[in-house]
Amino acid sequence: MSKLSGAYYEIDHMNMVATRDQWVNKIHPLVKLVVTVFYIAVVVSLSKYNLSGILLMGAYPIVMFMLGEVSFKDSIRRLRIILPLVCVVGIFNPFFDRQVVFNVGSISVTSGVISMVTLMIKGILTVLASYLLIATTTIEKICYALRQLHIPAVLVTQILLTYRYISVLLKEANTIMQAYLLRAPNQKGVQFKVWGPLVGQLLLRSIDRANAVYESMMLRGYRGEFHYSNMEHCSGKDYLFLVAWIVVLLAIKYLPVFMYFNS
Amino acid sequence: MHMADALVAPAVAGTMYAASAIAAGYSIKKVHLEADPKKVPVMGVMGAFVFAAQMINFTIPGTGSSGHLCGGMLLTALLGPYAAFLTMIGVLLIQCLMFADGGLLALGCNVWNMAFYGCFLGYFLVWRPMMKKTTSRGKIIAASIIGSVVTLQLGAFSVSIETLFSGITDLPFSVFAGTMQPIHLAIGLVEGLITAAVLVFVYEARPEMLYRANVAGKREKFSFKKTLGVLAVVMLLIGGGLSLFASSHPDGLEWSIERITGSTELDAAKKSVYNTAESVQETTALLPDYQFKGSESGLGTSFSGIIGSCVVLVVCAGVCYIISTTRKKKSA
Amino acid sequence: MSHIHIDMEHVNFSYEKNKKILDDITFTARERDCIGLIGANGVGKSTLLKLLVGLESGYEGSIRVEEIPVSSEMLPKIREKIGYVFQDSDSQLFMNNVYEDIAFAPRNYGLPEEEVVRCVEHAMQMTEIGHLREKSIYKLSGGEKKLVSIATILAMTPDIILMDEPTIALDPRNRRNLIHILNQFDHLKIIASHDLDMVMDTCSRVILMSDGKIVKDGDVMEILKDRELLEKNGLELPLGLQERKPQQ
Amino acid sequence: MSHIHIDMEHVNFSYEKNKKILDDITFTARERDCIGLIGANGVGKSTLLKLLVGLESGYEGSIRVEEIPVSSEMLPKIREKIGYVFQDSDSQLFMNNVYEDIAFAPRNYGLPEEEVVRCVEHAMQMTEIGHLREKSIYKLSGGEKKLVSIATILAMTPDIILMDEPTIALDPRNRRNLIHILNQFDHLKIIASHDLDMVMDTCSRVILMSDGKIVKDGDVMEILKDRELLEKNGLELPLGLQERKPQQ
Ligand SMILES: Nc1ncnc2c1ncn2[C@@H]1O[C@H](COP(=O)(O)OP(=O)(O)OP(=O)(O)O)[C@@H](O)[C@H]1O
Ligand SMILES: Nc1ncnc2c1ncn2[C@@H]1O[C@H](COP(=O)(O)OP(=O)(O)OP(=O)(O)O)[C@@H](O)[C@H]1O
Ligand SMILES: [Mg+2]
Ligand SMILES: [Mg+2]
Repeated sequence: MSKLSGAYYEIDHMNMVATRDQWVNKIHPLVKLVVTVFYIAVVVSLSKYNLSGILLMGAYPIVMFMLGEVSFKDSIRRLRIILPLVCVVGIFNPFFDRQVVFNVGSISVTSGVISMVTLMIKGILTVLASYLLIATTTIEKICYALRQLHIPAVLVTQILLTYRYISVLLKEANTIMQAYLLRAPNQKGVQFKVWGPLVGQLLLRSIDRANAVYESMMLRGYRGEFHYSNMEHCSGKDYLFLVAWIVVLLAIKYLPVFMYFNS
Repeated sequence: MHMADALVAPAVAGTMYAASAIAAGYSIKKVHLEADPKKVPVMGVMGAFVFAAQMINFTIPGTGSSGHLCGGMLLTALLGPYAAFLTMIGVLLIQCLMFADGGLLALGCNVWNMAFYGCFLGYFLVWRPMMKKTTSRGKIIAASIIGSVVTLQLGAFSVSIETLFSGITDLPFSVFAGTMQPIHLAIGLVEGLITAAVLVFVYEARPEMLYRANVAGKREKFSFKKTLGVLAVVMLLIGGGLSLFASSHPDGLEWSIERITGSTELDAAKKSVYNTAESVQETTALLPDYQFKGSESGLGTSFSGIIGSCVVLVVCAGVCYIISTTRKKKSA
Repeated sequence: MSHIHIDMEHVNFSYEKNKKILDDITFTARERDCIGLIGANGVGKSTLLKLLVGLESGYEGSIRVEEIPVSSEMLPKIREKIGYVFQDSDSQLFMNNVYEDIAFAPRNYGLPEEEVVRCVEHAMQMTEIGHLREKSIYKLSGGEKKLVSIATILAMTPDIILMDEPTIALDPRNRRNLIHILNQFDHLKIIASHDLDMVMDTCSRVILMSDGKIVKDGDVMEILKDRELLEKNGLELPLGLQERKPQQ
Repeated sequence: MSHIHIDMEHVNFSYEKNKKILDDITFTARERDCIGLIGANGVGKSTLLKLLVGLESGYEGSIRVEEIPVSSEMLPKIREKIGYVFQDSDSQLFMNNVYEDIAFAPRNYGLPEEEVVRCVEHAMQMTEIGHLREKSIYKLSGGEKKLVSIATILAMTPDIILMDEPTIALDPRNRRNLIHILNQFDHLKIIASHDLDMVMDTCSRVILMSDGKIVKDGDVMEILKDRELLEKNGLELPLGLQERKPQQ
């Protein structure tokens, strides 16, 4: 139950953050989507021993968090899913990979340690980048961007509807769970014999609702695609944002100036 | 179970994106929207349903722990493979954006691991053959459990393979897979049970909602407990064997890798995989420097380099701080 | 009189084979009619309204809306003319926030954006929900949802309004306001409700149902004042017509 | 008098940071009280009831039910004593059919099966839904659902009943029957409703809310007869007390 309401508040909160009146929020969604994916790809493509390079990639989140006035605190919570996963995968590297790279005082740092740290930082950076996207861009706008990339309307409309109905169904699931808990106060989760009816009930209601929604959309003139209101085209500012970041990211990856740090 | 961005190399991500995109394109062609325009909103709401149902904790009898629903098998039984697959894409995309579960780059992998197997294999290998002649409670339960376990095993195996191909961890493949498979066996069983419970409810309440199920001759009695018992034994046998195979006979896995890559040694197999990956990357837009353990250029890191990077970051943060404070002063 | 807008002839309908929900329903409704559809719980009022907009299919008999038979091919045409308020407003609202939801229909009918804005503003002003403009749908209280779903219909400027329990969850002021709105709208309206006082204040004609059949179809005051008839069919006199015995 | 069952002191609550929904709510309710909670749409009635059973948390101030503070650890204990009817009955029912749903709570409290049967039969008989016994939940009409959800509560034989808009969707006869049931139940009950006539017929005390605050807390007739007070807070006189101007 707490998970349900947690998810509910998370979605609500993200929606609120994403609709703030900030310059980053106003940058064209397509541009932000491209920059984000490009950034993640560059981060991931860095060698697993390139610790200094991966550190430099931290520049993107730093700039975006500070200039976009996105709350860093909120984003930390989102690391809770990924960090354990990445740790489990990375934690063994120091045991298998024991080549000493350099010494700091009396401690020798092995390549396994470096690759482990690199992997963890990669994990953090990629999550932060996705967070920056969603914290400054609503799902509607991302869907709009997807449409501009010629992703078929069926898929995009369906994603939009899924998103819209998540809050409704989370609330409904929450109410069912509450009703359940009110009459079974000493249970923690849903007991075995109620699995089917409880979820099934939610399912049937969802389907009825889906049909009603469809009818309701048809009743109001829906003919296959949503209208994306007041979406603008890319402006000079957007192109500048795009080009600037691509140049910087490529520079971190390839330029000799930064190679100095890598040697 | 969700792959994270940090665990996939761009080449692997790209490959899986391509594979998933093909499956999606094919599905869009096959859902026959013209015939049934209601499908889109139904898919949307069902996606949201899966999302909400995943947040419900199910207490597992006899243990203190709880399980969750995953959705692929459930959706495929209700919507058919194509619509279910498209629905799962939406769910996975939103999960990765809103909850950092998965990642944008790894989306292709996740769609493949969780949606493709669950929806397509779950339907064509399990649901359709089993429901072809008649549908009954027992068959639904069996199909749900077998479908969930099998597709989850495949998904988990894909995760191991993708991690291997990405060259992220030094953990031997056999160990990685050897832990993934048994864990997902348990998860699959629970998920199968939940899916079964829900589908049986639907079968009793509105049988016509099950996709392509033959519900004409419904009404036969049968014992839930008995079926469950038989199934449990079967699953334990299959699952136990599989896990044993995975964990105590790593050579077995090496053998299968060898068969796949046609190389005799796992390391060599790994290398050849990387080489292919590298050549794929060279032809794609992004040209990452892919370095493997032992290759000279790989250790492009020194203590001074790390310090230098930190200094740059601090300077960067400082500049941003100045910019944002002066901006605030101006607006104040 | 004016031309016939809705025409049902010998309509039978059932959800399950063995149980008839609607049983030989016949009636016509004309352009300026305002019809109250009343009857006990479960007599089939919602079902009847759903058939009119094609939300349920598989009926026997003939249903025509503006001379067009209600069948799956003709539904898009019929639905353009009808504004339908669901009993359950949760299923009716599907956009992100109140404004977007109300603007959905006008946008879909291809109105230019200024026209859309005008429609939406007008609908919001009539239902007095201007302050909810930016609010997410799922954060509305029960009554607020109802008001928004009424506004979405008003923004469509339909020829026919069908309402299923419109006063449910409304506070007395909003209820009064709805009555006012309904009285201003001078096309055909059919209102299914248990709020007999509201029916008395808005409708000129009442159809009384019992057990899937039309028991009586006639003038509003004639039926609503007939205590015996009402009580035989599981209803009561409107509260406004009851004599109060002081409590306690 | 009798001992205090519910005690709220200086309770503040908000869903979102900037907007208070409940603002310094203080009241106590005793064993045999029957309290009507009234106020315009969106003033926070449902929210107040939800806080009492712990459906929303994170309030400021103190809420005690039978001397137990409402906090997540104590919820199971508190919930055993309270029967709560949701505003939206759709999501309240979750079992296969009507009988199973009503039997759910008594079974959970570990009653022997004959006792369960007795409870369920009694609850069904009180709400007159015996004919729906075997019916699946999702096949019920709006009013039938409401009746079933009321029956599920009655089968729990709770010490306290909280009801959010119980008369919504009920036809006049079932509404009258509910009033009768409520009047028979002689423990504490709190009823949030816009149906002021029902409040007048069941409650001895009224709490009038406006904008998250308690504006007035007092005798039912005193408040419900005060036209000016009601109108200032978005309400109206109960229909039974209004003078009717004959229509048309
Ligand atoms: N999907 C369904 N399948 C089977 N029976 C149904 C279904 N929906 C409704 N019914 C039954 O059909 C009858 C009429 O339902 P309907 O919703 O039309 O009643 P109503 O007059 O609107 O009642 P209320 O005033 O309570 O809303 C009820 O007895 C109900 O149980
Ligand atoms: N989940 C939520 N998030 C934010 N605001 C909410 C949420 N739920 C309700 N609200 C707001 O809180 C206020 C009080 O809501 P509540 O449901 O308590 O009203 P109410 O008095 O029961 O109204 P009604 O008579 O219409 O049912 C409303 O303005 C509503 O918009
Ligand atoms: Mg109805
Ligand atoms: Mg309320």
